[in-house]
Amino acid sequence: MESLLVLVPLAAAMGSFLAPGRGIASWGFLTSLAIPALAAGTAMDVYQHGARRISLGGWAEPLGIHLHMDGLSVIFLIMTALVGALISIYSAFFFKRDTARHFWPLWLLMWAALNSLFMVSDIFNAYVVLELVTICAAALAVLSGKTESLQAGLRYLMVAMAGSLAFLLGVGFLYAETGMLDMFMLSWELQGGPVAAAAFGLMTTGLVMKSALLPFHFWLPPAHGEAPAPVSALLSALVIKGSFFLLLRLWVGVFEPAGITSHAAYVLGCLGVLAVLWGSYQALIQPRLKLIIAYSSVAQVGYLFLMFPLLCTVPEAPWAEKAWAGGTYQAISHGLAKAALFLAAGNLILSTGTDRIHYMKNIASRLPMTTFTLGLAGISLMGLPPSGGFVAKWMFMQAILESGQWWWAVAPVLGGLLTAGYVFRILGYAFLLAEKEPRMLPVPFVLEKIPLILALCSILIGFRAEEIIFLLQEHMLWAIEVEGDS
Amino acid sequence: MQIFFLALACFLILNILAGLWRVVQGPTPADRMVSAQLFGTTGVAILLVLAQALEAPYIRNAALLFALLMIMAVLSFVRKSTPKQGQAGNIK
Amino acid sequence: MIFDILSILLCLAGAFFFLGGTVGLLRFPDNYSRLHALTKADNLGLGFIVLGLVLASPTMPEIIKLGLIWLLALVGSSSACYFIGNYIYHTPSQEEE
Amino acid sequence: MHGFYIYAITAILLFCLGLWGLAFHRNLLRKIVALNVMAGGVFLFFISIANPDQSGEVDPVPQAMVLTGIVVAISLTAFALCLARRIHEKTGQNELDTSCSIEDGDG
Amino acid sequence: MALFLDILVAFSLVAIAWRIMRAPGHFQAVVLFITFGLLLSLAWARLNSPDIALAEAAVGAGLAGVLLLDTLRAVAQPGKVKTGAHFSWLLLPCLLLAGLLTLSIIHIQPDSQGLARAVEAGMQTTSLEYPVTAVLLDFRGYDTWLELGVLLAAVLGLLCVRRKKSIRAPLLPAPAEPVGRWLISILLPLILLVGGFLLWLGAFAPGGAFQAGVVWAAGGVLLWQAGHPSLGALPVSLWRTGAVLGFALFWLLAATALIRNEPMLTHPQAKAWILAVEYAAALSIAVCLTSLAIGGQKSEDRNQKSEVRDQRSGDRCQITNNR
Repeated sequence: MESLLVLVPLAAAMGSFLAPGRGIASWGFLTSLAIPALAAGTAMDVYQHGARRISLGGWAEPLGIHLHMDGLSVIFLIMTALVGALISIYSAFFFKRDTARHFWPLWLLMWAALNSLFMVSDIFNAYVVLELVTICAAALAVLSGKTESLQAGLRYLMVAMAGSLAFLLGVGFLYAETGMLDMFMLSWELQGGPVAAAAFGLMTTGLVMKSALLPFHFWLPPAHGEAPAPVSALLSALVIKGSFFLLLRLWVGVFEPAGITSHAAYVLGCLGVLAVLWGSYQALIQPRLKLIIAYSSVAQVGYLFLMFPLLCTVPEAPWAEKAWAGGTYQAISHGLAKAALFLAAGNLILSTGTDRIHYMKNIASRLPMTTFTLGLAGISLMGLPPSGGFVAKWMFMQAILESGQWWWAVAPVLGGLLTAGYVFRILGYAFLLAEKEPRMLPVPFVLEKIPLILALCSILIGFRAEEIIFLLQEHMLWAIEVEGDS
Repeated sequence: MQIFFLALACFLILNILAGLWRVVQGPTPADRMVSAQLFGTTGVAILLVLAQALEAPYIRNAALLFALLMIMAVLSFVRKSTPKQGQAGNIK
Repeated sequence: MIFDILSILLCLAGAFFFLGGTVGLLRFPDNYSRLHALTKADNLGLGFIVLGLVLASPTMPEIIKLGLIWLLALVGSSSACYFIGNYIYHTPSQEEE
Repeated sequence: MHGFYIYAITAILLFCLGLWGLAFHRNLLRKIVALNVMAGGVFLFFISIANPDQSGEVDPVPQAMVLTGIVVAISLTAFALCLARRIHEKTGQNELDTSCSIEDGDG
Repeated sequence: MALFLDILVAFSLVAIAWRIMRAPGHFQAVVLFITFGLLLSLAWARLNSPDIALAEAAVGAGLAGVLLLDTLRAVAQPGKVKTGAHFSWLLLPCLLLAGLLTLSIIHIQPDSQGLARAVEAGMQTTSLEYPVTAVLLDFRGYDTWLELGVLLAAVLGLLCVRRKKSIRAPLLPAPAEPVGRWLISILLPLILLVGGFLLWLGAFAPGGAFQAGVVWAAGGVLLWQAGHPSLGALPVSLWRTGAVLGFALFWLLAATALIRNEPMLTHPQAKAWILAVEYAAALSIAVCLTSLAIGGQKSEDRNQKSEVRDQRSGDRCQITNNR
């Protein structure tokens, strides 16, 4: 089942590369039918039987590479399956054949790489998978061929390459210290000390560069703002989550047991708060809808990093579960809402030919469904009940108050206000009456429905919080859990 | 004997280091390319000597590859640098 | 023993030619003479070193491989010399980049 | 034993010099070359830990990792160079603009 | 003496890297980078890693130099050499980082064996004889598979940037004078032969799919440099198949293992399978690297008009339904 999560998109990628004819989108359709089913199957498996691993090639630790599935990876897998499948269907109607020929193989390869990344257990394998994600993401970002997107894509590629190399050097340090590559074994073997600390610093920096946390956020807005809408949605909703997921895995699974995370966690937390404030402020003043959404990603990524000071400073803190749930919820609800927003922005551009928000007047009456989508996704971003974003921030606030580190509350409170600011700015223009009716093309039905479904999902996951949190709680401390199993 | 070969390798590396002066100094790209070609041949020699000194015969294959492929950079260098209006370019 | 000494002597001769090539590269006044110094001395240098190593290395396949490497280096170096010479000859202005 | 430290420290220096070059240069080609120097440093580190006492047996796992890394690095380099050339064709520039355009978005 | 050699190699590497960063001219930097590759392969040779030395020799001497020099020529801007001089202070933090990392290196116990013992144990059961090849194809075959994916993705990205169906680089006219032809006629068969030799060698000694693939790719680039029409005459479908073949065989390996109800990528005992995968991987590496090296060229056979049309069609993604 888990292996198929990688095998199916890879087969489809090869198929779409070898047979780039008229029916190229059917490869995407088939994959988007199969992957959610497979992800759901894997989730049920983990839900019932707990975390599990498979050894690829039949080679046991420490020699072979393993795939590891627990609550965290299953949640990210499901999010990827859902968002990926919906964006695939959108893309099938969005791209014309010239572009589709380039889009499908790259996206399907990237889908396989992302699925593999969410099951990763070997740190060098993580490097290879990250590079696969990076190169696919960079190539997708330049899909439109515009000068700005080329520049943004190359900037992203270089930042990501530097980040990967830092990560790889960190892998070298860990290997030098322990002689192992498997995270599961490292979580027992790794002791503190200068070598481990160096590895920790290098790997964290590399992944933070790829996740676009504040000082390294500069590549994100142009790369995500200039790409075609489905690609922006993929990059914002999924690709950033990949490196964040790996960072979370490493911190909680490997470095926290070794006791070297505590001070760095505060640094990441501070950067996260700054990212929330700076990203939201920038989103408030951007002239283009896609740039607003891209800067909003900078801010929302900031929230994710609040997890680290809450999780990794006090060992076995009682509030850890809530912080854990808050962060994961933030990741998935942001993924869904951000994909919805970018796709809605794509519809807007299809209809009006521009995404400058001054030209967005009167879209509420002309494109009601798209406007509704923007509003729903905005609710989730702001964290209003009953959305998934609300659950995330609620959990975060509880964890923050319980931990007594009240200063982190700045981020959810102020950030929520600023988010409300830019969401209402968008909606405000949408409901303004235009002096003169702008020319608008109709948007096909499917293209309007898909962002709506995504936005609805980002609200609806707020109602299913218990199951998701159960899945997380049961299998949160992955190393310990598996230790019990094997 | 081993020490002699190691010393020989060191001497040849020193040769490369000295030749770097020409790369840095130039003055023309052709000078730099000439130096690179010298380094290539010297590198082949060093690899052969190291293979002998370290008793690692497979290093000779690396020397073989260098001898085989060093010309590619030169071909790339002269390819269209030759001015198009020139009547008798080396590769027309 | 006699092979060892001969091998050392040949390698030293090779090293001398490499030194000569480097000195030529550094000291000769213009492109063409540098090219000349380099490729001639260089290949003789490699040739002597290969000869010296042939005397030191025991097996036949290795000897053939060494000979092949030298031949390839000769081919590569001489044609590189030709191409670069041609390039210098046909490039009117030689300014940097 | 000393050899290990020599090569490991060299590797670190190469990595940091490459990092500096990446930040220092505005020219894209130079940035890509700097990235490759960084990669060389990382690979040297791997091989220096694979072979700590410079003789005897060598750990094959880091060697395999470096081989993988070399192919990954050359792929990424080729792709980055292609992007740089395309940017040059379109703008005549060998550098990246720092500003984000306020032109219309693209679909 | 060995210690002196180590110090010398290390010093040269750092000195050249420094000079690469500081060089005022781009051409100088590229030539220095080629030299850097040479010295790196000396370091690999010194560190008993002939596999890496082979790969570095082929990549550094052949492909990287061609890629960088071609790009440099394509983007040359006479009289416009600008470095971000105002960022030179960044050297300080970088050196600080180097200092910190060096401090932690001192604490590494270099006598730890890593996974060498585990590999030795694994060699008892695997059907491959040479440890590095066994790690690449068997123990950590997943990495190799995905790395073929990275290569493929790079080619796809290149096609995406160039908006091409396949790599059809502008072919140069055949070299007019005898030296070029003579050179190619000598080197090409040798390159094919050496590549095959390395592939064969990989079963039991340093060598294997990577090295062979890179050498063959160098042969392909040489063919192109010589203006030989054979690359352009390659049918698109054949080219695609070649690029994807190694990846596809790995996929089959993974899928058949699932069918046999074993973990993904488990090798069947038949050695022919592994050899088939390795040979296909070498072929795909060759095809992909050749494409990467020559596919970045601007198509010069197209006229200006088609270029403009191409840009326009790329600029706006439209929906099929609208039409």
